[in-house]
Amino acid sequence: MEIFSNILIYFVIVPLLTLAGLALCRNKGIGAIRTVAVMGASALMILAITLVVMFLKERGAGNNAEMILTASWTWYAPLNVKLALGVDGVSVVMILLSAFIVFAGVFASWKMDPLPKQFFLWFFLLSTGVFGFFISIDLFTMFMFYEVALIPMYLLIGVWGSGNKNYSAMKLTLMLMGGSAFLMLGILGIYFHSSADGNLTMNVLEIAQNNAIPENWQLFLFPMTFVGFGVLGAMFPFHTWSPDGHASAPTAVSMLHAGVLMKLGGYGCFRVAIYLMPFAASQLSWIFLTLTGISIVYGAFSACVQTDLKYINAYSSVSHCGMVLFAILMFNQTAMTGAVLQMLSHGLMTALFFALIGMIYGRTHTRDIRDMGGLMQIMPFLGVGYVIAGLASLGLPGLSGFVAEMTIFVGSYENADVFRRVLTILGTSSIVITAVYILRVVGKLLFGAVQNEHHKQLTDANWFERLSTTTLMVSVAIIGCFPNFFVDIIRDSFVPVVNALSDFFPVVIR
Amino acid sequence: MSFDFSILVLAIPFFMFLFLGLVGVKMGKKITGVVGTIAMGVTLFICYSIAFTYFFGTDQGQISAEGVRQSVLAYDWNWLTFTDKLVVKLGILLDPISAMMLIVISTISFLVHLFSLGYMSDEYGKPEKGFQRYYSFLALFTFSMLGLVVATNIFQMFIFFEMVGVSSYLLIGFYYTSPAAIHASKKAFIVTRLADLFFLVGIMILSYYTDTFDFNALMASPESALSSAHGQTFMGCSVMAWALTFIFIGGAGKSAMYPLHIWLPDAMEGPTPVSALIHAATMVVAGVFLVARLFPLYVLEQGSMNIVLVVGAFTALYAAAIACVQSDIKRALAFSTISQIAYMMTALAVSSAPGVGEEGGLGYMASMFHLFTHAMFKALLFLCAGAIIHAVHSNENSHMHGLHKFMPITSIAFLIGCLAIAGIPPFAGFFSKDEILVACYEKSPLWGVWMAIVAGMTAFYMFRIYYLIFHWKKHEVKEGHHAPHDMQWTMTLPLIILAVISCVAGFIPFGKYVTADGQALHTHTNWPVAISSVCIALVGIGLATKMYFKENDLPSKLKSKFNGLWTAAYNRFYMDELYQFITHKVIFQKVCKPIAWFDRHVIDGTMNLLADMTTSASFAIRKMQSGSIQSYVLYYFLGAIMLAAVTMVIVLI
Amino acid sequence: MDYSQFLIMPQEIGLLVVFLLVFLYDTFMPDRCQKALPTFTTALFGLYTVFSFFPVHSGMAFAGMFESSDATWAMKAILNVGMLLVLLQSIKWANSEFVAVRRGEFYELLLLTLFGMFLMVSARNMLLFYIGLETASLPLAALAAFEKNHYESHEAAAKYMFTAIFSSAILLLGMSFVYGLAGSFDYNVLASALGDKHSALLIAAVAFVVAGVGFKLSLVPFHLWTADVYQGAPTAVTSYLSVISKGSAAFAFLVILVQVFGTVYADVWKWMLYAIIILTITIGNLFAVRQRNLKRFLAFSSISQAGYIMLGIIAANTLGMTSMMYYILVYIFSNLGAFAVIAAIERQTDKVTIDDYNGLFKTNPWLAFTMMIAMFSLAGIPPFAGFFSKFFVFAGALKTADTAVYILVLIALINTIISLYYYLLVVKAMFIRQDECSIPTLKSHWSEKTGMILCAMGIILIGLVSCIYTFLNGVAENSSSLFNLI
Amino acid sequence: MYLIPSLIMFGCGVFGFITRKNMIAILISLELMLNSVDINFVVFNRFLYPDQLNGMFFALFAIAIAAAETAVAIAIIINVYRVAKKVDISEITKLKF
Repeated sequence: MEIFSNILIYFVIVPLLTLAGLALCRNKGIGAIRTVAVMGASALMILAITLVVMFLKERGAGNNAEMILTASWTWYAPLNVKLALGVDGVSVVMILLSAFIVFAGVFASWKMDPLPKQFFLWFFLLSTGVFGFFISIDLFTMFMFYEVALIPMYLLIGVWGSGNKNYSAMKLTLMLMGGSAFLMLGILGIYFHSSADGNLTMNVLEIAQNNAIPENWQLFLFPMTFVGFGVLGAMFPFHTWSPDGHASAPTAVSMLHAGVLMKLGGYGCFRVAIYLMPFAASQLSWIFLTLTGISIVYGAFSACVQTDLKYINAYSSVSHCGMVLFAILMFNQTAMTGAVLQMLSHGLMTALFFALIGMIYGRTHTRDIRDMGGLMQIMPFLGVGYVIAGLASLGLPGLSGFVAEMTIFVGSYENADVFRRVLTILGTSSIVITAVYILRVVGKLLFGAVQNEHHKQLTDANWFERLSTTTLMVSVAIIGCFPNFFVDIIRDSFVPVVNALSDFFPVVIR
Repeated sequence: MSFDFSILVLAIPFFMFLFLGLVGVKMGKKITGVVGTIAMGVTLFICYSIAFTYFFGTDQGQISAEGVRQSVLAYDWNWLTFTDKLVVKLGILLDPISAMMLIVISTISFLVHLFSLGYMSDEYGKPEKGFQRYYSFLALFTFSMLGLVVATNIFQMFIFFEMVGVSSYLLIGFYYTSPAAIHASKKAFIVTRLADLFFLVGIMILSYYTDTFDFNALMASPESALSSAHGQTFMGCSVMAWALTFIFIGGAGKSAMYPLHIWLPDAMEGPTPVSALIHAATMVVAGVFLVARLFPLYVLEQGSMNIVLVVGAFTALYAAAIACVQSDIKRALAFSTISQIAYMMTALAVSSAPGVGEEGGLGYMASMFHLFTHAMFKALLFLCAGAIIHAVHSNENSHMHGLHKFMPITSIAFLIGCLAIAGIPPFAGFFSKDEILVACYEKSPLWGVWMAIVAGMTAFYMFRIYYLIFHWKKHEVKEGHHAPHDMQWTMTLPLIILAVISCVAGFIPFGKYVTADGQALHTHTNWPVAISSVCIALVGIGLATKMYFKENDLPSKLKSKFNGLWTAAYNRFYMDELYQFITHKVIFQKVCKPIAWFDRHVIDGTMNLLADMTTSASFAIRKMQSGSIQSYVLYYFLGAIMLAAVTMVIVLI
Repeated sequence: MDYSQFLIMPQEIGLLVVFLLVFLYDTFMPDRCQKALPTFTTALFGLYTVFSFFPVHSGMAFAGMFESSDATWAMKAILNVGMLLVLLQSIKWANSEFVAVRRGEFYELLLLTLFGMFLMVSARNMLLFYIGLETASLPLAALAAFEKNHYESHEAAAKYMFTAIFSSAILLLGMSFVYGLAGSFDYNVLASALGDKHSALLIAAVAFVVAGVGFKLSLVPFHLWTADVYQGAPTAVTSYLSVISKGSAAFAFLVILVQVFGTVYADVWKWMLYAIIILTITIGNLFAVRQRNLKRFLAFSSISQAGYIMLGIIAANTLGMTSMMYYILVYIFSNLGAFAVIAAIERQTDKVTIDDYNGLFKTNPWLAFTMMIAMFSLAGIPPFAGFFSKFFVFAGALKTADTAVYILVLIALINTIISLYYYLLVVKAMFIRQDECSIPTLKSHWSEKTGMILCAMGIILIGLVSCIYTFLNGVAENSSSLFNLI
Repeated sequence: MYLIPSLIMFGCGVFGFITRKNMIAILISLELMLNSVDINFVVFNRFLYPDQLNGMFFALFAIAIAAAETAVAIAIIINVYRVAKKVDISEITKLKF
C-alpha cells in the first residue's frame, strides 16, 4: 500500500505495534515486557536516525521544499481533514530527541513496579502521540496526537507516581487540557478562515500559503493557540502544573514529559501560532515576550529556594522552556534555531536530570536535599552524571545548554528594538541564576559529608541505569561539541516563517 | 616545527582529560599521575617548539614583508553558525601574546603536574583519594587555558572563559567533603559567571555592530569597527564604550578586579598546586589577556580605558593593603596576586597606542612582560607555600615560624620569589615592574606615584610573609609530629626551576618580541624611575625586617594603634559580608523566597481557587435539585416564561 | 387510500413486526420458553437492525405528514443500533427474579417507545410529532416504575410522569400558538405562513416548543427530573432514556426548528438555544462534579452532553446536522458502554457509587477498562470516538462564522475541562485508588460481555474509521433542503 | 383576545400544580392545563380558520392522549401509594441533589 511507503508513518506504527506486543504479554512476564519495550524503543531510535540520514540526503540532493517526505491521505473529507505527513528540519530533530528519550526512558523504568505491562502500555501510547504530533502537518491530526500524548500522563502519574500524586495528576491533566481547549478553538478558527475562496483546509502548509486569515481574526485566534500550546510549554503564569506534576511523576514519565512533551508546546507555538498568523504574532508578541521573559527569570529564582530535587528541576524547566518560547517570539532565524537547540538541549538534559533524580530517590527514598549530602562518595557514577547534567544546564561550553542559550541570546539581540533588547539582557541574566541554583543543589546533594549514615550502604548505578544515563550524557555532549550539524538541519526550516513575518515585522535577515 | 602541530597543544590535554577521567580509575593512581605528567611534558615540548618557531623560526607567515610580526591563523573551523556573518569558529591563532602565553601555561602546568605527584600524596608517598580525578581536571584546565589563549575570535575566548571557570570550580572543590571548599568553589564560579554575563552582553553588542567575532577582522581596522555603531549611544555613552566596558567586566571577574575579587582568596581552599597554576599564574591573567587582545579597540575608546585604569589602580592598592595583614599565607599570596594583576591591568590602561610618541605601546609591552615574570615568581611562591603547607599541615603562619632551618631549599626559593616580586634587581620583577612604572609616569605622575606606593607595599607584605614563615621565632615541633623538611625531588625540582627563571627572566628582551603592533619596541631604562622604585622597595623590605624578622611586639602595638584599620583590612574591608548580605539577605530572602511564595500561593492559589470555586458553585446550586416535583415544575415554567419574555424584550424592543 | 405509501416506511413496519412477534411469543408461548424471551427479542431485533440498514426510498406519505429521507433513515438506523445495545445489556436483568414475570411487557413497551420515536423523527406534521412524542414518553413512565419493589423506581416514575404531562401541556400551548398564527400543522405550510414577522405570539410559541421538547432532551432549566429518574429507574431504562430518547428528540427538534421556525433562526431561537446551551452544559457539569452515585452522575453528564448535541442544532447547517447525528451515535456507544459496566456490576452486587469502584481495576480489569474508555470518550479524549464527535460538533457550530458562537464554543470548551475532571474521578477510583476493592471479581453474562465489547469497539473504531462520518455527511447533504429557510 | 380565557385557565393549572399537595389534585391541575390548550385549538380554528377542521382534530387527539396520560399517571400514583403509603407529593422527595 502506498501509505506504507512513507517512512514517517512508521513513527506511529512502531509504537502501536509495541502497544499490541505489550498487550499480548502476560501481566507477570516481566522479561517479555521488557524485551518488547526495548525492541520498540530501539526500533524507534533506528527509525529516527534513518530519518535524519534521509533528510540530509534529500537536502543534500537539492530538495529545498519546505517539508520533505510529504504525503497525505484524506481522512475526514467533509472537513478536509487529511492524514498529512511531512517533516522539516525542526521536526526531524524533535523526532530524534523523542526517540532518544523514549529509549532512555525505557531503561530508566526497567524495574517498574507494580503493573509493568500497563506502565509500558501507557508509556508507548504517550510516545505514539508525541511522534504523531511531530510528523503531522495537518492541524486536526496534530491536535489529536497532541491530546493522545497528554492523557496518559494522568494515569502514569496517578498510578505510578509518588507523593501528592492525585492532586498533581489531576492538576496537570486539567491545566493541559484547559490549554488544549483554547487550542481547539484556535484550530477551528484557523480552519474556517484558512482560505479566501472557500476551499477550507487543515493543512498547515496550505494555510500558510493561502495566508487568508483576516487580521482581526488573527488577533483573536493567535492568543488562543499560543496560550494553548504555551500551557504545555510552561509559560508563566500557566506553569504551575509543572512543579507538582514533575515532582509526583515516576522517573521515566518525568523524563518523557519534560524531555519531549513540553517541547510539543514550543513546537506548536512556532508551527501553528506564529507561522499561520504572522500579523497577530507581530502585533501581540510583546505580551507573550513579557510573559516568557518573566518565565525565564521567575523560574530560575523560584528554583533557588526549592528543597525538593524534582521541584528544582521543574522550576528550572520553567525557566528553560520559557527561553524556548522567548526565542521563538524573537522572530529571526538565529533565535528560532536557538529555540530548537534549546528544546533539544533541555529535553536531553532534563531527562538526564530526572533519570538521575529517580535513581537517587530509588535508593535514598527522599528527594529533600536537606536530608542528603556527600552522595558523590557513595554513588560516584550518579554523582558525576548529576554534575554533568548540572553543567549542561548552566551552560558549560561543550555541552548542549551553552550552544542553545548562546544562539538564543545572540539571535535575540539581533532585533534592533529596545524592548526586545532589554528583555534579551534580562534573559541573559538567567545564566547566573541558573549557576546559583545548580551549584547550590550540587553542593548540598553530592558534596560535603554524608548526611545520613544509612546512605553509606547504598550502591551505585546498575547496568541499565548506566545505559540510560550514558545515552543521554553522550547526546548532550554531542550536541554541545558539534552544534553545526544540528544547526544546519534546523536553520533553513525557519526561512518560511521568517518570510511570513517579514511583512509585518522588521525581521532581521542576515 | 610547523604550526600545523599546534592542534596537538589542545588535543593532548583534552585527550588526557577524557582518558584519565574515564580510564584512570582502572589504572592505578601512581601510573595515572605519571602518565598525566608525561603527557603534559609532551605538550610542553610542543608549546615551546611552536613558540620558538613563531619567534625565531623560519618564516611561516608570521613575519610580514615589512618585518612586522603578525598573527598566524593555524586553524579555523566553523563550529556554530549564528547568522551568515556571525559564525563561531574554533581555531588557533598564533601571535606574540598567545605564543608567550603558551610558554607560560605549559611551563607552569608541567611543573605543577610534577609537583603534585608529591604534594597530592601523604608522607609515605601514597597518593590521595581522587588522585586520578585531580590529574584529569588538571588536564582539563590546561586544555581550557590553552584554548583560551589561542582563541581566534572573541566567542571562542568566551567559550574557554567558561571552560576555565568550570575547571577552576572543579579544582577548587577538589576536596569536596570540606564545606569550605564547596563554598569557595561555588563562590568562584558564580562570581566569575556574573562577570561572564557582562562579557557575553559585551560580545553581543560588539558583534551586533561589527558583524564579526573575529579578532583579525576587528583588529584589521579598529577605527572602522568602533565607528560601525554609527554614533549610537546609550545613556550618554557610545554603545561601543558600553560593549568594551562590559567585556572588561568579564575580564575583571576572572582577573579578580575589585569588586569582583572576592572569590580569589576563598579559592585558596583548593590544593595549593592548583592555586599556583590557576589562581596565580594562568587563569587569573585571562582578564588581562582579554584586554590585551582587544587593546587596539580599548586604546581608541578612552572612556572604557579609563574605567580599566581606575579599577586596576584601585584594586592594586586595595589588595596590597589587605595582603599586609593576612595571617593565612595562601590568602596573603592571593591578595598579592590580585594586586599584581591589577598592576598589569593598570599598565595596559596607561598604555598609549603603539606608534604614538616614543614610548607608544610601552604599557602594553610592560604588562605582558609583567604577566610573564609574575606568572613565574608567583607560581614559585605558591609552590613554596605548598611545600610548606605539606610539611606543617596548616595555612596559618602562626603554625610556622622559623622554618628556615628545616627547609632551606624552600626558604631560599621563597626568598628569590619575594625579591622578584618586590622588584629588586636583577630579579625578574624589577624589569617588568620598572617598565610599568615608566608607563604610568608617562600617563600621569599621579598614577606613577600611586603604583610606586603599591610597589613598596608589595615589598613590605611579601617580606612580612617571608619572615613570619621562615624566621620570627624558633619553630616548635609538636609532639608526635615529624619535623618539617624539604620535600622529595618532584617537589623540589619545580621550585628550583622556577627560582632560576625568576632570577633570569628579566633579561629577556621582551620588547623585541611581544608588542602591541608586532614591531620591536626598544626600551631604555628610565633611571630615575628605576632607582626610586628600588628605593621604595628597599624601604618596604626594611620596614618588614624591622617588624617581623625577630619576634617583637611592634606589630601588635601597631595593630592596637590602628585597630579599626587593621580589623577592616583583616576582614578584607567587609566586602565578603557585603556580598553575603546582597546575595543572602536581599536576593535570596527578598527575591527568591517571595517569588517562590508567590508561585505557590498566588499563581497556584489562583488555579486551586478556580477549582474550589467550581466545587462551591456546585454546592451552591445543589438546592435547585430539591427533589420536589413542584419546584421542578416551577423552574420549568419560569424557565419557559423567561425564555419567551427575555427574547420578546430583546427582539421586539 | 394509497397503500404504496407504506413502502417508504419499512423501518417502522419492521419494528411493528418485531413488536408483534414479541407480543405473540409473550402471549402464546409456554412458560418454559418464556425464559428465552429476552434472547429471542434481542436476536430478532438484531436481525431487524441489519434489515434497517438497507436504504429506503425517500418520499412523503400521508399527505405530507410523514417523511422518509436519507437523514431519517440514518437516524433511525442509529437509534436501532443503540436499541440493540440496550437490549443486549438487559437480557440478564430481564430474567432476574423480580422482573421475570413482566419481561414481556418490558420489551413490548420498549419497542413501542422506539416506534414513537421513529414517528417523531419522520414527522412533518405537528400532530404526528405530538403523537410520536407521547408514544415515546408515556410507556417510559411505566418502564421507569418497573422495579416494583423499589420505592425509588416509583418515585422516579412519578416525577417523570408529572413532568412529562406538564411539558406536554407547554408544548401543546406552543403548538396552539403556532396554529393560531398559521392555521396549519404541516411543517412546510407553517414555514411559509409564519414568515419572518416577529410577533410576541410567535416568540412565545417558539419558546414553549423549545421548552416542551427541551424536556425530552433534558435541557436546563427543563432538566430537573432527569437525575432523579435516571437514578431511580432500572439501569436498562436509564440507559435507554439517556441515549435513545435523547437522540430521537434531538433530531426531531432540529427538524422542527429549522423547518418550522427557520425564518426566525437568527433573531429568535438561536439566542434561546445560545442561552440554553450555556446553562445546560455548565449546570450539568456543576451538578455532576459532586455526584457519588454513578447513575445520577451519568444523568448530569448526559445533561451536559445534551448541551453539546445542541451545538449541532444551533449550527443549523448540514455540517452541524451531520455532527449532531454523529455525536448521537458516538454518545450512544460511550454512554451505553458506561451503563453496561454499571448494569453488570449493579446486577451482581447492587453497588452503584463511585466509592464502590475504588480499585476496580485490580478485581475486574476488563470492566474497568471498558468504563475507562467510555469515560474518556465522553470526555472527548482521542483516540476515542468522543474526541471526534466533539471536534465535529464544534466545527459545525463554528461554521456559522458568528463571533458569538465562538464565545459559545469557548464556554463549551472550558466546560469540557470540568467534565474531564469528573470523568477522571471515575477513572481515578478504578485505577488509582489502592484501597481494597469492595467488588469481587465478577463473571459477566455473555450478553453483557457482547454489549460491552460492541461498545468498546464502537468507541475505538467510530472515530478512527472516517467513513461513518463521511457517510452521514452525505446523508445530511441530501437533506440540505431542510435548511433552506436559514 | 381569544387567548385570555384559556391562558387564565392554563395559569390556574400551573398554580394548582405548584401549590397542591395531593397528587390527584395535581393531576387535575394538569388536566386543566391540557384542556385550556384544547380550547385554544378549537377557538383558533373556529374564529381564525373557519374553513378548516384541523384544529378540532388536533384537540380530539390531544384529549385522547391526555386521557392516556391520566391513566398512566393514576396507575403510578397508585403504585406510589402502595409502596410508600402516601399521596402527599411533598414527601416524594427521596431522590434529590
